[in-house]
Amino acid sequence: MLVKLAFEERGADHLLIMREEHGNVAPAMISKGESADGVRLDIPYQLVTILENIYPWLSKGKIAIITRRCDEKALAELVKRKYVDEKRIVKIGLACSEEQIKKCRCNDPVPSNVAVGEPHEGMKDDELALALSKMSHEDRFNFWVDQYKKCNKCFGCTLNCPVCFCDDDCVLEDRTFVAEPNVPPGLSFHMIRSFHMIDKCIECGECERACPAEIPLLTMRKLLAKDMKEVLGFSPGDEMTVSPLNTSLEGEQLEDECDEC
Amino acid sequence: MSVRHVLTTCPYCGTGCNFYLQVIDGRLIGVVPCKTDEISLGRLCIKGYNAHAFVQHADRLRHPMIRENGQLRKATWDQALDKIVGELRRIREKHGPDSIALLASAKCTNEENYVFQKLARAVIGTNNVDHCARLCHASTITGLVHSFGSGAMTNTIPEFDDADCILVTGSNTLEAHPIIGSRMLRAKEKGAKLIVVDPRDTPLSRISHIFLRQRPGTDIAWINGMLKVIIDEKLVDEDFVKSRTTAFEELEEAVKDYTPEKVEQITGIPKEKLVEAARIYAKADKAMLAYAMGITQHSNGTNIVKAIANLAMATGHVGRESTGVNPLRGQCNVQGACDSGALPNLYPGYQRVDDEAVRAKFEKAWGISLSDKPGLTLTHAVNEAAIGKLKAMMIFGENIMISDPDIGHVEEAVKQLEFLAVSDIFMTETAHLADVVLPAACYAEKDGTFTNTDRALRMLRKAIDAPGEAKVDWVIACELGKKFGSNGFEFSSTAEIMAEMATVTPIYGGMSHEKIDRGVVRWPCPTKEHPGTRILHAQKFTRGSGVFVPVQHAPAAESTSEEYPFILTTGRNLFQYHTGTMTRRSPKLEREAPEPYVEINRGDATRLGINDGERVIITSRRGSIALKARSTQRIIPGTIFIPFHYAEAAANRLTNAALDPVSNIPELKVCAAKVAKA
Amino acid sequence: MPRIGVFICHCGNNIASTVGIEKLVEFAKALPSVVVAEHNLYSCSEEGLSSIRKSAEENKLDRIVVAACTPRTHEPLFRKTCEMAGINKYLFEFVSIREHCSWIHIKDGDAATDKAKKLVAMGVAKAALLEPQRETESNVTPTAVVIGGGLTGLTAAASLVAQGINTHLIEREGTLGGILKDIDIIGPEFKKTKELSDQLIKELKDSSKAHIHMNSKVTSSSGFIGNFELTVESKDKSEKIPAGAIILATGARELVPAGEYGCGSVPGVMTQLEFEKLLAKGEVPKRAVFIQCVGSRQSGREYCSRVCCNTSLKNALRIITALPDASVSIIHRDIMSYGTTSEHIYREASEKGVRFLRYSLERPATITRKQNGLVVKVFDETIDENINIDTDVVVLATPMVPREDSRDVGRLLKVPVDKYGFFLEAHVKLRPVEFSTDGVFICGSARWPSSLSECISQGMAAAAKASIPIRKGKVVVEAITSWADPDKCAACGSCVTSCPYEAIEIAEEEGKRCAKVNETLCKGCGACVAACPNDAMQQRGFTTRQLGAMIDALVKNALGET
Amino acid sequence: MTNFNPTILAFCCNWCSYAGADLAGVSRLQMPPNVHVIRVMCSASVKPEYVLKAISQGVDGVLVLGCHIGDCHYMTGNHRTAKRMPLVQKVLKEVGIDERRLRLDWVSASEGEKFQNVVIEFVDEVTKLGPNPMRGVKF
Repeated sequence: MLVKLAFEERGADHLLIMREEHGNVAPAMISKGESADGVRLDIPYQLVTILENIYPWLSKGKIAIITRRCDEKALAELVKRKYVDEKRIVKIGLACSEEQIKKCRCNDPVPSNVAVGEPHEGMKDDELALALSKMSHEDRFNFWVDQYKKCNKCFGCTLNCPVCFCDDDCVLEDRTFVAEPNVPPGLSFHMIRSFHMIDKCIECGECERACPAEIPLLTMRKLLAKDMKEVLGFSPGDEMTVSPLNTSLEGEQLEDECDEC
Repeated sequence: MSVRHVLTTCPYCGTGCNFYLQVIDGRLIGVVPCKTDEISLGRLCIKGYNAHAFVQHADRLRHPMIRENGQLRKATWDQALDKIVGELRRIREKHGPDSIALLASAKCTNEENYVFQKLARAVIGTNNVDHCARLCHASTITGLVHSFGSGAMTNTIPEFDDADCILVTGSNTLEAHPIIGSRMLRAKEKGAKLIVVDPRDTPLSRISHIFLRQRPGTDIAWINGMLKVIIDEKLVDEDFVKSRTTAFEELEEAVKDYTPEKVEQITGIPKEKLVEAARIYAKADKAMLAYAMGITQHSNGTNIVKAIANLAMATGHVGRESTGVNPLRGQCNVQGACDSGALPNLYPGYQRVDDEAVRAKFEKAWGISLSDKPGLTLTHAVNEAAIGKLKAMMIFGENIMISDPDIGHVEEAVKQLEFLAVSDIFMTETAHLADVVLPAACYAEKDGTFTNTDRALRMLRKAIDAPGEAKVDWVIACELGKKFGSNGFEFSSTAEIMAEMATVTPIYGGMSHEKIDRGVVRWPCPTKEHPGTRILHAQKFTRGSGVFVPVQHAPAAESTSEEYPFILTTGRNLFQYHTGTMTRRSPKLEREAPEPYVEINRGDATRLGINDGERVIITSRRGSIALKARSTQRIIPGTIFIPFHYAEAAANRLTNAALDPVSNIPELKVCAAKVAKA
Repeated sequence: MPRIGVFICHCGNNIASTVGIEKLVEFAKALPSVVVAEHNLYSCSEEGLSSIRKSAEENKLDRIVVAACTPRTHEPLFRKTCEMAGINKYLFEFVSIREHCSWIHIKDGDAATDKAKKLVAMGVAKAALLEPQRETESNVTPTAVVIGGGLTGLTAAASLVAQGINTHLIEREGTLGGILKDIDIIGPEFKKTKELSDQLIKELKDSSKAHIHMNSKVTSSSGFIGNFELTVESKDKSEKIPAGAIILATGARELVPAGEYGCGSVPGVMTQLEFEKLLAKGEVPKRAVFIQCVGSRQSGREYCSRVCCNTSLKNALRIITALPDASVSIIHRDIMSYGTTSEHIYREASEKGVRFLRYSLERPATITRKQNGLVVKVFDETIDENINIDTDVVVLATPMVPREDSRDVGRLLKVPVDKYGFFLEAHVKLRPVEFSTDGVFICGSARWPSSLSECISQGMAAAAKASIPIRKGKVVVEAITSWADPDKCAACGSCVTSCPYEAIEIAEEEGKRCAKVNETLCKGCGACVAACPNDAMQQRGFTTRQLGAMIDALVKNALGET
Repeated sequence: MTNFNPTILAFCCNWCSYAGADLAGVSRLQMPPNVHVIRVMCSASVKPEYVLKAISQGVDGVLVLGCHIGDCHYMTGNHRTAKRMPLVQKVLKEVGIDERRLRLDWVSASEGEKFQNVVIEFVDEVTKLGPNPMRGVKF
C-alpha cells in the first residue's frame, strides 16, 4: 500500500522506510520496482537523519519518506537551510501511536497530512520537566550533574539528531570547548549542545532514545524549547521563519524564492 | 544507485553490538544503530559509531608482499603462498613441526579460527596455536574451568539490568565495554547497589555506591578479606555450599587470617568499606560479579580468578537469573577464538589435546593423526624463539609488537626467527618484520560469526568488497592448506565451516548460520533443537560440583624499589582499541585521544615538579618511553597508568613478562617504574 | 614552539607603585613558551622600545607581549616596534595592567599584582597562538567635515581648504565665530577680534572647496576612517555627507554662576563676556573689581580654566589705558598668566596700578550695595586683614564649561568625554588632537578651555592630522576580518544572517557549499564567529583557539587545574 | 561563604565598553580586582560557547559588555548579543546554575563610572551567590 502510494500516486523514485530483516527491524531504502515486504512502522528510526546522510549521494530522483510530525519539522529545518530540496521530497505522513506519544511526551504528534496511522491527542507536558522547573537551582544542578556523569561521549545524541548539521568536526569534539581529556565530558559538552539546538530542535527525542546512559535529554530539550518561545517567541519547525538568534532586533524574514509563481 | 543497510557485528570490544553499515554503491558512509538488537538496544559507543572510518582507509594493504634482500616487494598471491608453504615445509623437515607456531586472532571469525587451528594441527602437525587471549583472559579459562568447569560469562549482558548488586573489579567497564557499562547504569537507576574495586578512579567508580581502591596486585587479599567477613557474619549460602560445592572447609581455613585490619594493611582498602561491601554483595538476592584484565593479568592471575569463584560460590551467587560471575572479554571474538580451539592445549569446544578419546575423534573427523603434545602458548613461543628453538611463525591479524609484554624482548625473539609470515589489514609493527605479508579483508568485507563475551554467536555480513587483492583470512588459510596438499580445506562458505565445527564441537553442536541469522543463540547449544543457554551452571556446575580452591595473597612478581618507586599499570582508554591499527585510523577517535599519556597522581606529580601536560620519561627494568604526563586525582599515589595503544610510546616496552605458571598470562598490570622529567 | 618575549612597563610610578613588577617578571618567565621577560621604566620611551627590539633580536623572539597601559593608545606604537624588529605586527599582544589594574586597584597592591599575573598569563596564552597577518587597504573619501564654526573650526576648515581639501563646515547657529563674537578685543596684542574671524570666514566663502552649513546639526554618524557618513539636518533639509575624516570643534561656553555674588540680580555684577560687551560699547567704568576663579578650582569643577586670568588682566589694562586714574582691583586665588607675553601684561598691569588681592576658597569676597555703587569686602591673605573696596562694577571671571550636549555628540561619534564633559583625546603626548577612534579629531575648547592662540594652533594641528588619510587616499584596514574554514563549514547560513554588513554568502565550490566572506565588506565585528555552531568562522586576531586559551589561562591561574 | 573571592571573566567590546573601562582607569575609579577583561571587537563576537566553557571550568561569573543598543560601532552587531545572552542564561538556569552568573550590560566609551558600578555590583552579586557549583564537581 505504501509502495503504491509512494511510487505510483506520488511519483517517487525511492522510498525510505523500516522493514524486518534477520529478525530485526532495519531502515531501508527501496527503489521503484523493488518490493517492500515486512514493513514495520512501530520502531522509531530517525529516517530524516538517514535521509540527511544519504541525500548528498542521491544526485537525482524523488525520495518518499515516512514522516511523523517531528520528521516534518526536521525536514523544514533542513529545507530552510537548503540541505535538502523540498521538491525532491515526498512526505508520507505517519500519525504516531499512543504508546509512542507517551514515550516522547509529545505535544504535537499529528503530521499535516496523515497517510498511515490513527491520529491521537498529544500530551500536555513532561512530568520530569515540570518537576525540574519547580526545583531549586541546587537540586536541579545535582540532578543534571548526576545524569551527565553517566555520559560516555558516544555522540549518539548528535549523530542521530536530524537537525545536527555539523557532525564533521563538531565543536563538542574540540578541547577548546570541552576541555576534559577523559570521559565523562564536562558540563560544557551538554550546555553547548543545548544552546546549539535551541533554535533547531524539533523534539523528536532521538537523542534520548540513542543515549546509552539514558540521560533524559528530551526533557532538557522541552525545557529549552519553552525558554526559546518565551524569550524570542520562536519555535523551530517551519520553513519560512529564519532563526531569530542571529538576526537584528527587528528580525528578518526568509525571502522565499518561489520560482513557480 | 543502491543504498543498503547491512546488519553486522562491531569489530571492537567483546560486547558484540550489532549495527547497520550504511553502504552506497560500494562505499561505506556510516554506521546506524540497530534499535531491535537485544544486546545494544540501539545504543553504541563512540568506537561503534566510527567502525566504518578505518575500513576504506588509504593505508589498507592491497597486495601480497615478499621480502627480497631486506625489502618488502609486491608479489602475486601464488608467489606469496608458495613462499610460505615452501619455507614452512623446509623448516618442518629440518626442525620438526613443533619448531613452527601459528598465531590465530581474536579479531577473526570463529570459522577462520577453526580453519587456523586445523591448519596448525592437521597440516603443520603441531599444537603450537594460540592467540592474544593468552594476554587477556587465559587465567579466566584456567581458573574458572578449574572451579566451575567452563571459563566464560555465566550470565548474559541483558541480565545486568535486573541485578540488585553489581560488583565490578579490574574493569573500566564504561570505557572498555561501554554498552555493558550502560546496562550497569540502568541497574543502578533501578536501585541496584554498585560496588567497584579498582586502583584507578574510573567513570564507573565515580558513580558507584562503594568504591574500594586496592593497591595493584593485592586482589586475593581483599577477596579473601570479604570471604572472611562473610563467613564470620554467617552470610554464607549454606544450602548452595552444601548441595553444589566441595572443599568449603579448605576455604574457611585459607581465609581465616584475612582480618579487615590485615587486609587494609595489604590493600590500602579501609576496613569499614571492605566489610560494608562484603555485606552488600553477600546479602543481595541477585548479585552479578564482573571483572576483566585488572584481575586476570597477574602472575597469579589463575589464583585470583579462583578467589573470585570462591566469593561467588560462598554466597551462592552463581547459576541464577542476573546472578553470576562474568569475565568481560575485551575483543570482538576473543571468546570465539577460544571456543574455536585457537589454544595450544585445547581443541574446539575446550576439549583437551592430551585426552585420548578426544584426539581420536578429531583424527577421525580430519582423517589424519594428530600430536598429543600440548603446544606452546603465545608467551612461551616468544621465549622459545628468543633462544632459537622456535624457527617460524605464521601470524593472522595479531600485532604482538605492541600487544605483548616487554616488546624489546619480543622484537629480539621475532628477529631470531628464520621465517615470519603475517596476514593483516594494515602494515602493523609486526608485519614490518615479516618475510611475507598478506593483505586481509576486514570485518566489513566478510561473512562469519563472532562469539561475544556472553557466549552469543553474532553474525558478520559482508557489506563491501575487500580493497585491491586482499582476501578473507579463512580463504587464505584454506589455500595454504590446499597448497600443502591436505584435504579438508575445500570450504566454499563460512556456513560450511561452521557446519563442520558443529560436528566436532559439542557446545556448538546445534549451531548453524541459518539458526543464528534470525536470533541470538548462546553456547552451550548441543543440538539443532536446543535454544542455546543463557545461564551456565544453573542446575549443576559444568564440572559437576563447584570446587573451592584455597588461594593465598602473594606479592607481584616485581616490586617497587628505591630506583623504581612507582607501580605501573596498563590498560585501555575509551577512544582507542588495542594496538590502535583501526582506531588510530579513525579521525574522530584519534582526535579524541591522539597521543600517549601517563596518568600520575597529582601529589606525586607536584612532588616531582611535573606540570599537567609536561613530557616525562617512564623507565622500567626493561626499557623506557617518553610521553605526556596527566596529573590527576584519578589514580592513587605511587601508581601510574599508561594506555597501551600507542606505538610511539608503547607501554609494553616497560611491562614485565613474568608469567602465571598455570595460564602463562603475563603480569601486564603490575611492574615497577620510575618517572622523570623529559 | 613559539618564542615569546614579555615586556612589563612601570609607566613611571603609574604601574610600579601598585603592581609588584619584580614578582610579575618572575611569574612571566615561568609561563609556557616565554623565552624572556623584562621590565622598563617606560616601555613606550625610545629607550624602552629599543630595549624591546634588542631583546627580540638577541632572543630570536617571534612574538611580543607588552604589559602596560592600554592598546587603545599604545598598540600602534608597539606594533611598529615589532615591525622594526622584523616581527609581523600581528604577532604582538597588549596586556593592560594600568587602566585595567594598577589604576583601579590603587589601594591593594597584592591583589593588583595577583590580577596582573593572570592578565599576563592570558595575554601570553593568546600570543602563543597568534598568526602573522597581511593588511588590506581601502579608499578614502577625499572630504573632511568640521563640526563647529568657532575660531577653532574656522581655522581647521580654512587650513583644510587651503590644502585643496573638500571641506564641510557645520555650524548649528546662524552666524560663524562662536564665542569670539562676544569678544571685542583680544589680548595680549589688543587686536580687534573681527580682523581674525572675518579673515578666516572670507577665505572659506571665497573657496569652492568649502561648504558651509548654517543652522545645521549632525544627527547620525556611521562608518570608519576613510568612509564615514554623517547625516546633517537643518530645519528645512537633511543631507548625507560622506567623509574621510571628521574634526570636532564644538567649543565650550562661559559659566554663568546664577546667584553667586548676586550675579544676575545685583546690577553692576557681571561675567567677563557681559563686561566685554560693555567695553565694546565704550562704557568704561571708573572703578572695577575682578573676582577670579568664580566657580572653578572647587569641588565639582576642580580644573583651572586657564584663560580667565589673562582675560581679566587684558580688561583691567583696557580700563587703565582708557582712564589712567581708574581704580581697578583683581581679587584672585592665584594668577595664571603663563607664557612670555602674558607674563609681560601681568607686570604691566601691576605697574599701572591694578591692585592684586589674594583670597582663599574658604573666605570668598562678599558684595554689598551702597547708594553710589558696590562694596566688595574681601579678606586679603597676604596682609592678613579684611579690606573693603568701593566699585561700580564687579566682574566675575568664571571658567569655560563644556557645551550642554557634548555627551550626546560624544555618543553620536563614539568618542569619549571626561567627567566634566570635555572630549578626551587619545593621548596628550602621543596622539594629541586625535581620538582613539581613527579618523575623528578634536581641537579647541571642546577638548579643554583654550586660549585663542591655542585654539588656532590646535585647529591647524587637527587639520594637518585629518589631511593625512585624505592626502594618502588610502587607509590600511586592520587585519581583523573573518574567514570560514571550508573543512568545518556546514553551510547552515547562521553567519549569513548574523552579519550586519551582508558580507557573507553561501557559495558553492567544487560541489561543496561553504560560507564565503567578502573581505572588503567585512568590518571585523566577529558576529559571524559567535553565530557559527561549528567553529568554522574565525576572526583574525580573535580566533576561538586564542580566546579559548585565554579562558584556560585564567582558569588555570585563578582556580588551578579543574 | 566567608571571604569568598570570585573569579570573574569579562568580555568588553573594543569601541564602547573597553574604552569605558579605560576611562574608568584614567579616572582612577576604584573597583574590586576580581574582573579579568578580554577585549573583543564587538560584543556580538562573544561566542556563547566561551561563556559556557568558562562557567563549566569553574569561573564564578561572566560579564558581557557592549555598546548601548543603537550605538554599536557595527550598527546592529550588539542586537545579536542582546538576543543570545538571555538564552545562554536560560541554558545555565536549566542545568541549575544561577543565571545571574552571566550578566549582559551596555557601557559606552564615556561611561567610566558605569563600568565601575557594573563591576562593583556584579562582583557583589556573584560573591553573594557563592562559588560556582562546578568547582565542587569532579566529572
